[in-house]
Amino acid sequence: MAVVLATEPINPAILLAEAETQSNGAGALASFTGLARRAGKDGDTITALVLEHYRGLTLASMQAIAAAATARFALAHAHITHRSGRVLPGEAIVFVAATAPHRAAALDAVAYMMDRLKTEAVFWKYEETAGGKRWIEPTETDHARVTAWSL
Amino acid sequence: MAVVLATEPINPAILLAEAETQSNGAGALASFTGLARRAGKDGDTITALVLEHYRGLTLASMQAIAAAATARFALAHAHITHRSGRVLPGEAIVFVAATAPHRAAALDAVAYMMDRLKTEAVFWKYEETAGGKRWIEPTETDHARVTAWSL
Amino acid sequence: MAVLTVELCGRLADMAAAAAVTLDVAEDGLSIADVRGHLARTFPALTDAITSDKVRACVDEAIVDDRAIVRAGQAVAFFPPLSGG
Amino acid sequence: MAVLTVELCGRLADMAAAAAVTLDVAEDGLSIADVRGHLARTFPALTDAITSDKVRACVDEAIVDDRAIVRAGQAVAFFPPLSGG
Repeated sequence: MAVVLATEPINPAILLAEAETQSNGAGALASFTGLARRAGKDGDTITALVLEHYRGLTLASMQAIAAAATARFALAHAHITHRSGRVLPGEAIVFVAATAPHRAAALDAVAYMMDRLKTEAVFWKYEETAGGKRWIEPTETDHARVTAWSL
Repeated sequence: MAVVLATEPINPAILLAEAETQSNGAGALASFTGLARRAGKDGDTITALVLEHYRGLTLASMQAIAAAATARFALAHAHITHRSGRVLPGEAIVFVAATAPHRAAALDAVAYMMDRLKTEAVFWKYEETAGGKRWIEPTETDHARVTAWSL
Repeated sequence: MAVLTVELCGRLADMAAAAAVTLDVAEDGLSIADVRGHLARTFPALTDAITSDKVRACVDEAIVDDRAIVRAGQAVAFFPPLSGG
Repeated sequence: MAVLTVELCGRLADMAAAAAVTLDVAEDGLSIADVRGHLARTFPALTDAITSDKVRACVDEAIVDDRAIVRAGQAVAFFPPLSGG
């Protein structure tokens, strides 16, 4: 398990290569990268996505999610790297990867980790635009997705 | 859309970096890498996975799958690179990526492309072991998965 | 009387125009409910948010309920809905 | 009479111990059903597979059914179940 809170830009390609070396003979490696958008919902230009975290609790919340995914999907390896601070458009906000013997487990684990990160990882974030800050909170869909995993 | 039939080893990290540059402002990038196993179901050592393809039909079958995923999930970009020939344990057999505005579409598109590749891409493959060749065919689960997408 | 520092996370800091607030507390401490009430009175713009059950209290890096008692020296923070990923 | 080359893909080549087979065909061609019958008679080990509807026929890079007529010079191949990914 590799869980990193990064305050500098992250490189998904390098992280995927690392996850690949941690496959431990498992045949399936799934990943998800969240990239900072260039335009808001109403089309205005976003100059940055700014993420705030809270002390050690943020990393602990990420570790709990990676550990739960590892147990639930019998993963060979789980990886979460999450940015904090000012993320420029096109930069990666989050990279998640899972290796498992079969593809369904690896892909489901990545979806599961992303769904939980959206609503349970200790971050707050806002889009910075010419018009000011716009705080982003999970949508109803985000809440419904994370609830579905506990049914 | 990028679809490649590769007869030499492929590098998933480089392919993910390429897919990232093709995100076209979309916020979600999902990927799947299939890695050649080191041991068979009964624990014997696999010396190689050997894939055969058939003329232009193989690439055409991959292109049809990427195009269908692009249309179905409104992808910004779809990527499939598939090895043919002799793949050594730990090497990548297939790399699939999708970029989309939202994570569910990107992840579903990757699952969809993998499910269709398993049963519809024009390849045949066998594991090479000390005991000889062992041809691999899709399982009942593989067939059920691809059928589920057309319901 | 001693001083308790309360951190306001995410949009709460914008609402109060302050990332942290200090409160005087007696030696036997204050309940989280009392802290919420104090913040609502001090920062009217924060009232709706700070009295909502969607805003959670965190003491020394653990989420606590409104009956928890906090004393000077503890790390108290209020969390609006989390939003990672 | 002219010669038709038939490729055997995947495990079919192992079963026949040949990756390709040549057949004599008259100018008006042969149906795929006839080709299957010929292969079954020539390679008894191939009989079950080549007469199964799980093994598909491909002519000039298109999947065809058993009524399709093939002539010398066309690229004919038989495909056992596909297995990519």
